[in-house]
Amino acid sequence: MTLTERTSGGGPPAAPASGDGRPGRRRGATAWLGLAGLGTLLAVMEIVPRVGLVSPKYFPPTSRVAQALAGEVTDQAFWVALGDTLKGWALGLLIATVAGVVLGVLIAAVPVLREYTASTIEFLRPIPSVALIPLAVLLFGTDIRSTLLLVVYASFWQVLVQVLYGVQDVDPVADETARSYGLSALARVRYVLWPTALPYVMTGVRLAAAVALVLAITAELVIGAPGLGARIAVAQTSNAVPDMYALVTVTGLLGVLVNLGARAVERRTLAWHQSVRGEVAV
Amino acid sequence: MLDVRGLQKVYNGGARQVEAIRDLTFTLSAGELVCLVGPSGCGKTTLLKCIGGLLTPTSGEVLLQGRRVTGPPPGMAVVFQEYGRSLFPWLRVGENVELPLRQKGLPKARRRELVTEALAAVGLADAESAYPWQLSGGMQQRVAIARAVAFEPEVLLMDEPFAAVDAQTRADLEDLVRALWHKLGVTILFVTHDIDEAVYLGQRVLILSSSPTVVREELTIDLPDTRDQLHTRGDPRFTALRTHVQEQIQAAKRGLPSPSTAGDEEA
Amino acid sequence: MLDVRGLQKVYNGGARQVEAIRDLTFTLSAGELVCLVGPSGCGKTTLLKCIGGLLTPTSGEVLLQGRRVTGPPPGMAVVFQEYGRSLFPWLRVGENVELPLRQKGLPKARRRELVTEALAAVGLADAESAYPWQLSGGMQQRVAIARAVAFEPEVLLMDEPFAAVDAQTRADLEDLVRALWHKLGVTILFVTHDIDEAVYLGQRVLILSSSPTVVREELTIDLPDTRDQLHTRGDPRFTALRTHVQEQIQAAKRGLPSPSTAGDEEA
Amino acid sequence: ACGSSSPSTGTGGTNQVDNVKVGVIPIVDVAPIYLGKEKGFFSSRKLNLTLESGQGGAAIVPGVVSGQFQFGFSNVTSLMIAQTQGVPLKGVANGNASTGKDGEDFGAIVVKGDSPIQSAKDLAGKKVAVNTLKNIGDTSVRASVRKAGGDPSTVEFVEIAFAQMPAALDAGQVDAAWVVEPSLAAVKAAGGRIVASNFVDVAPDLTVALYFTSEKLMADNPDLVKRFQEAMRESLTYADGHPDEVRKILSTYTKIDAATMSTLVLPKWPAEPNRASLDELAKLGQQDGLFTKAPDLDKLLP
Amino acid sequence: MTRIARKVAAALALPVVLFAIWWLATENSANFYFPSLRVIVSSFGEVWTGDRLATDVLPSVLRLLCGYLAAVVIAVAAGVVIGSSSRVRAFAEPALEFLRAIPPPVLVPIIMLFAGIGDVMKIVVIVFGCVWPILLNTVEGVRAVDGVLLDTARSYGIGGAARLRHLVLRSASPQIFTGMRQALSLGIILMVISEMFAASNGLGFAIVQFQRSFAIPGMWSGILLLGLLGFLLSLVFRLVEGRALSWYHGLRRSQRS
Ligand SMILES: Nc1ncnc2c1ncn2[C@@H]1O[C@H](COP(=O)(O)OP(=O)(O)OP(=O)(O)O)[C@@H](O)[C@H]1O
Ligand SMILES: Nc1ncnc2c1ncn2[C@@H]1O[C@H](COP(=O)(O)OP(=O)(O)OP(=O)(O)O)[C@@H](O)[C@H]1O
Ligand SMILES: [Mg+2]
Ligand SMILES: [Mg+2]
Repeated sequence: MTLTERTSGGGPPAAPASGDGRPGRRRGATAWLGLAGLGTLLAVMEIVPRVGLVSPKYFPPTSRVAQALAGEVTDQAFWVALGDTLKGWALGLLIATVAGVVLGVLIAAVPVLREYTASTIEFLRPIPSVALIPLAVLLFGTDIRSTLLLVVYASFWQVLVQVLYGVQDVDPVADETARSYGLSALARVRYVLWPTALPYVMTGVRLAAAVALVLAITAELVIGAPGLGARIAVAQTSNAVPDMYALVTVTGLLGVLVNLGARAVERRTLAWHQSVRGEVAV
Repeated sequence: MLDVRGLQKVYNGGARQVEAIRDLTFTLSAGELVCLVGPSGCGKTTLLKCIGGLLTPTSGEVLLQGRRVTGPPPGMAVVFQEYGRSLFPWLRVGENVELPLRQKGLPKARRRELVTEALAAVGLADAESAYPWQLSGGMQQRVAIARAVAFEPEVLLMDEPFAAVDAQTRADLEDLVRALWHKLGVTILFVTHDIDEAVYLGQRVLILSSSPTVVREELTIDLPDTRDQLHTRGDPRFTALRTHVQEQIQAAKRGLPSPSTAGDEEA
Repeated sequence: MLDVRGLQKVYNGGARQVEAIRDLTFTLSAGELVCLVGPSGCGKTTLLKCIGGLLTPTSGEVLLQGRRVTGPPPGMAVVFQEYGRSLFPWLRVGENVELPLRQKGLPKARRRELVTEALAAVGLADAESAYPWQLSGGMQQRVAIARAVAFEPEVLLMDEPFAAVDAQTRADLEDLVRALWHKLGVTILFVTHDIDEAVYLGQRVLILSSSPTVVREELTIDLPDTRDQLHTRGDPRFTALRTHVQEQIQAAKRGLPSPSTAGDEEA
Repeated sequence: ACGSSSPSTGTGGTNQVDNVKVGVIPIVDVAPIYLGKEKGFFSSRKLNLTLESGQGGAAIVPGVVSGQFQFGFSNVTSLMIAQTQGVPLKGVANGNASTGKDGEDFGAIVVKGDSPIQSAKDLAGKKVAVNTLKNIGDTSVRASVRKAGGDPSTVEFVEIAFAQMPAALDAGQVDAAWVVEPSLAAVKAAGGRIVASNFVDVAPDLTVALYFTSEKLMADNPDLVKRFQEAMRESLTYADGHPDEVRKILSTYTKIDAATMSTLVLPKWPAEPNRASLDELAKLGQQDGLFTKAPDLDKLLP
Repeated sequence: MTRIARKVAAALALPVVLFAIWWLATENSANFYFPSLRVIVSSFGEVWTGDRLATDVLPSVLRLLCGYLAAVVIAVAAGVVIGSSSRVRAFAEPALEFLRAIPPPVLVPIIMLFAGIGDVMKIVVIVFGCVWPILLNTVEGVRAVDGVLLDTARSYGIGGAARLRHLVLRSASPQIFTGMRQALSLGIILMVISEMFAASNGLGFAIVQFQRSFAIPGMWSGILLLGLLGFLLSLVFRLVEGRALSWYHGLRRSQRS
C-alpha cells in the first residue's frame, strides 16, 4: 500500500502504486503484466528454435514442449513425483529457514558469537552441496532424507547470511530508543531487530526457496531419490527431449508460484516498509 | 511568480483518509519573502511538497511563472523538515553541499568557492570533511541550509529550517536568509513555528487554519525593509504584529472561524 | 539522585577526533526539573546519551542514585532529538506508545488507559491507528513525547522535545510537562534552545559553553512554583532571567570565558 | 550411521522374504533385472526387489558400500578402479556385454554424416566426446584408434553426458563421440555415421558391466547373495532370449519413444562374464594409467 | 597489534576446535568414505601443490572471477531497472522466477546448446547462478531508498545518471553487498557444477574425478580447498566491502562507541 504518493520525474503522475484505494484492481494489473512477461519468455522460446537459432531437436519450441507437458500431467506418476519433490522442498525450506533465522539472530545479536563464527561460516558456505552427494547417499541412501540434507545445507546459508546483514541494518536511534525504555534483549529482538531484518529475511527466504527447489531436483536427478528430478534423469537418459523440457518447465512454474506466495506474505508483513508503501519513480 | 489555486490534498492510507489541505489559494510575486505559520499538522509540509512538485495535489493547481508544476521545477531548492534524513549519509558534509552544484554543471573552482562560503555562513567551516551522522542535530540542519544557500536557487522553500539550532545561531541564520534574499532577489516561502521569526523575516505572513486547511489570514508586515535583531524586535509595531499572529494561531488551533476569511471558505 | 562527575567524551571517527565534552560536573536532586541550554553542537545530546547509559564516557562517570550508570537504567525515559527515527515505523502510533508499557509488564487494561491518556494529552487522540510516517513532523514528535509520558518514568530526559510544534501547542506541552512533574515527582532534565522555555520550565538552568564543553553557569530560577503562560512570562524577574541566559549563551557562542566558572575549569 | 544393520538386509533365514535394494541406472543395460523382477525370478527366491535409479557411480557405489543398497550396477572399469583403490566391493553377476558385431553394437564411435573422418585412425588429433574421462569410454576409444593404426595419444577427449552428445556433435562442438543407446539411435536418425565399434575393438564379446555388492554383505549373508546371483542369471538368460519383451519392459522405466525403440540395438546378456575380455580391458586400463596397480580380477569377479 | 592478534585468534578458534574434533573422531576410521583427517591432510599436500595449481585451480578461479564480475554488473543493472518501476517488476518478475527455479544441472545442457562446451559455457553457468541473489537484493535495496532522500534529490534536480550514482546505488549498496556476498559462495558452487560437464580441467573437475576414481582422500582434500578458497575470497570481499561501505559501518557504529 503506498501512502507516499509522488509525482513522476516529469511525465504523467506515476501510478500511485496501489494507493488509489483499489488494491484489487491494481493487483489484477500486476498479474496481467506478469503473465505478459511469462508469455514473452515462452514466445521467445518458441521462436528461437523455429528460426533455426538452435535445432528444434535439442531445443524444442514451446508448443512441442506444451504437448509433452500435456502428456505428463495426464500421467499419475507425474503427480506422485511432483508431490515427492514438493515434500522434500517444503520440509527442507522450513528447516533451513527456521534454523537460519534462529541462528542468524542469535549470532548477530551476540557480538562474540559473530566474531568467532565468521571464519567458519565463510569456510563452510562455498562447499557445494553437490559435493555432499556421496555423504548423503552414504547416510540415507535414496531416501527423502538425502534430498533433505542437500536442500537444508544449501538453503540454510542463504537465509543465514541475509539475516546477518539484516540485523546489522538496525537503525541506531531506534535501537537506542528501545534500550532506553529498558526493553529486554528478547523484546528488542522481537520489536526492533526483527522488523528491521524482516525485509532482508524475506529476500533470504525467496532466495532460499528457489535454491531449495533447485537442490531438491538436483538431488533427485543425481541420487535418484523419487521426485521430478528422477523423472528428468530418465527423460535425459532416454533422449526424450520434449519430455525433459516439459519437466523443466514445471520446475520453472513451481518457482513462479513460490514467488507469488512470498510476495503475498511480504505485502502483509511489510506494509509499513518503504519498499511496499512507496515506489521509486524513475 | 508562484500561484497556488484551490489546492486540495487528501491522503489515502488504507482505512485512514486524511484531508490535509482543503482549499488553499494565494500568490507570491517574484522576489517576495513570505512566512507560513499554522498549527502542527495543518498541512504546511504537504503544501510545500505540492509546490515543490514532489506530491500531486488531489485537486487545484500550482503555477510557477505561469506554468503548471507537475514535477520539481529547476532552480528551486527545498530545505526539508526532516533534515537528518535529507542528507546523504554516504557523502561528507562538503560533498552533500556540492552535489546539487555539480548537477547544475558549475565548474569545479566555483563549486569549491560556493561550498566553502555556504558552510562558513552557517558556521560549519571546519565540519566539511565530517559525515552528516557525525554531527549534532543542529549542525545537520545547518548543512541542509548551506546546501540550499549554495545552490543559489530562484525559489527557496524552507520547512522549519531553524528548529534545531540555538537562539543565537538562529538569529544569525535569520539575518543570513534576509541578506541572501536581498543579494539574490530569490523568492522565499518560509515555514516556521516561531511567531517572532515569521514577523521578523517576512514581508507577509500567511496564517493557515488547522486541518482541513484553508488560508486563515494574509498579513502584510509593514516593518521597514532593513531589519536588525535588536531594533526591529524592539519596535512596538513588531510587538503588535506578533501579538496579532499569536492570537490568530491560538484561534486557529481551537478551530474558531476567522472573521477575514470566513467568507472565502464558503466560496 | 543524578550525579555527573568529570564527564568527558571524545568521538573517535577515523581521522576526525572530536572532543565533544571536556569536563562536566553537576548534580540533580530527586524530583528536580533542570533545563539545559547551550550552543548548537556543544554536546547536549552527547551528555543525555551518557546519562541514559547509551554511550560510554571517555572519562568521568554518571551516578544514578549512587550507582554508576553503565547501561540504560530501568525507570528512565528518553525523548530523542531525532524523533522521526526514534519511532518504530512498523508499529502504529498506539503500539509505539504501548510497547515500553508492555515491557514494564503492565496489564492490558492499564496499558490501554495510559496510551489513550497520553495521546490525548499531546492532542493526538485520533491518530492512534496511524503509522508514524503518516504523521506530520510535529505530530511525530508529540508521539515520542506521549510515549515518554505514558511510561511514567522516574527520570525523564528530553532532547529538544518541542522543536517541531507550533507556538500554541508548545505552550500547552510545557504546561503538560510541569503538570506531570508535579503529579509524579519525576526528575527531569530538559534540553532546549528556547531560552524563554528554559526559564519558564526549570527550577534551575544549566548553561553549557561551546565545544569542548564545560558548565558555564548554573542559574537558579527563583520564580514561584506555580507558573502560567501569561503571568509568569509577564513577570519582570522572568525577563531579567531570560536576558541573563541569553547573554550567557551569546558569550558562550563567541567563546568568551564565563566569570563564574573560569575558576572551576582549572580545578 | 553407516553400518549395515539396515532392516532390509534380512537375517538370511530361508523362510522369510528379504528386502533387497539395487542401485541401477535407468538405461537399456539393466533391462534384465526389470524383466526378471516382472517375471518373478526374484520373488520366487524370496527376494523382494526394489530398484533405485541413480545417475551413476557417484551415487550407487557409496550406497552399496554403506549398505543402503544391497547390490549395484556399474561398468567394469569403474569396478576395477574401485578395487585398486581398496573399495570393499565384489562382483556378483554379469551385467551386460557387447554384441561383438562390428558396426552393430549398442555403443559406437560416431561422427556427423559429412565428416571427413572415415575410420578410427582419423580420430588422431580430434576432439572426441566420452561420458566420463579416465574410464571405459576413452580406454576403448583408444583401443579402436590403435587397432586402426592411428596414434591414440593425440586424441583429445571431452566429457559430455550421452544425452547431450547428439547436440554437441550436430553443433560441431566435438568431432566424434562415443555414444550408447538410445543416443546412438538419435545420432543415426540425424544422419550420423558409425566409424568404429570400440567395444568390439577391445575384445570379442567384451563384458561391459557387472552387478556388485559389498564385501561385508558377501561375508554376512552369503545365502542372500547366492539367491540374487541365481535370479540374475535366470533373468539375463531370459532377457537375452526375448528381445521383444525387453523392448516392452524398457517402456516402463525409460521414456524412449516408440520409433526409436524398434531400431534400438540391444546389448548381449550372457549369464557369465567373459574373463578373457576383462583381462584385456584391465591391461588397457593399466596402459592408460587408470589404475595405480593391476586390478585383482580373481578377487573382483564372482 | 593486539587487536589484530585478537582478530586472528577469533577467526581461528572455532575452525581449530572443529578440526580437532574431526581429527579425533576419524582417527581410527575404517570407513572407506570417511578417511582419517590425517590421511586427508597428507593427501592435500600431495595433490594441491605444483602442477595442479596451474592446471586446475587457476583456470577455475579465473572462470569464477569472470563469471562473478559479469554477474555483478548484469544483476545490478537489471536490479536498478526492475526495482525502480513497479510495472517493469510486475512484467519481469514471474519470467525471472521461472528461470531462477531451473536447476543448473539441467540448465547446463541447454546452455551448452548456445554457448558451446568451452570456457564461455562455464562462465555463463556461473553468471546464471550468481545473478539471482544480487538481483533480488538490488531490487529490494532500490525499492527501499528513503523517501526524504528521494525528495531531496528530486527537488535539487539530481536526476538520471547522477541520481543513480549518488543516490540509488549508494543507498542500496548495503543490500547489494549482501547479495554479492551470497553470490560469491554460490559462484564457487557453480564453478564446481559447471566443471562437472564437458570439462577437462578445473577444481570441480578434479574433485569429481577423484570421486569417480575412488580417490576419496583426494576428494576430501578438494572439498577442503574449496572451503579455503571461499574463505580467502570472502576476506578479499570484506576488504572491498569495508571500503565501499565505510560510511554505512561508521553510521551503524557511531552511536555504540
Ligand atoms: N504520508 C502521509 N500519509 C497519510 N497522511 C499524511 C501523510 N503525510 C502527512 N499526512 C497527514 O497530513 C496532515 C498534514 O501533514 P503535514 O506534514 O503537511 O503537516 P505540517 O503542517 O507540516 O505539520 P508540522 O508542523 O507538525 O510539521 C497531517 O494530519 C498528517 O497526519
Ligand atoms: N557519532 C559521532 N561521531 C563523531 N562526532 C560526533 C558524533 N556525534 C556527535 N559528534 C560531535 O560531538 C559534538 C556534540 O554533538 P551533540 O550532538 O552532543 O551536540 P548537541 O549539543 O546536541 O547539539 P544540537 O543542539 O545541535 O543538537 C559535535 O561537534 C558533533 O560533531
Ligand atoms: Mg511539517
Ligand atoms: Mg542535540
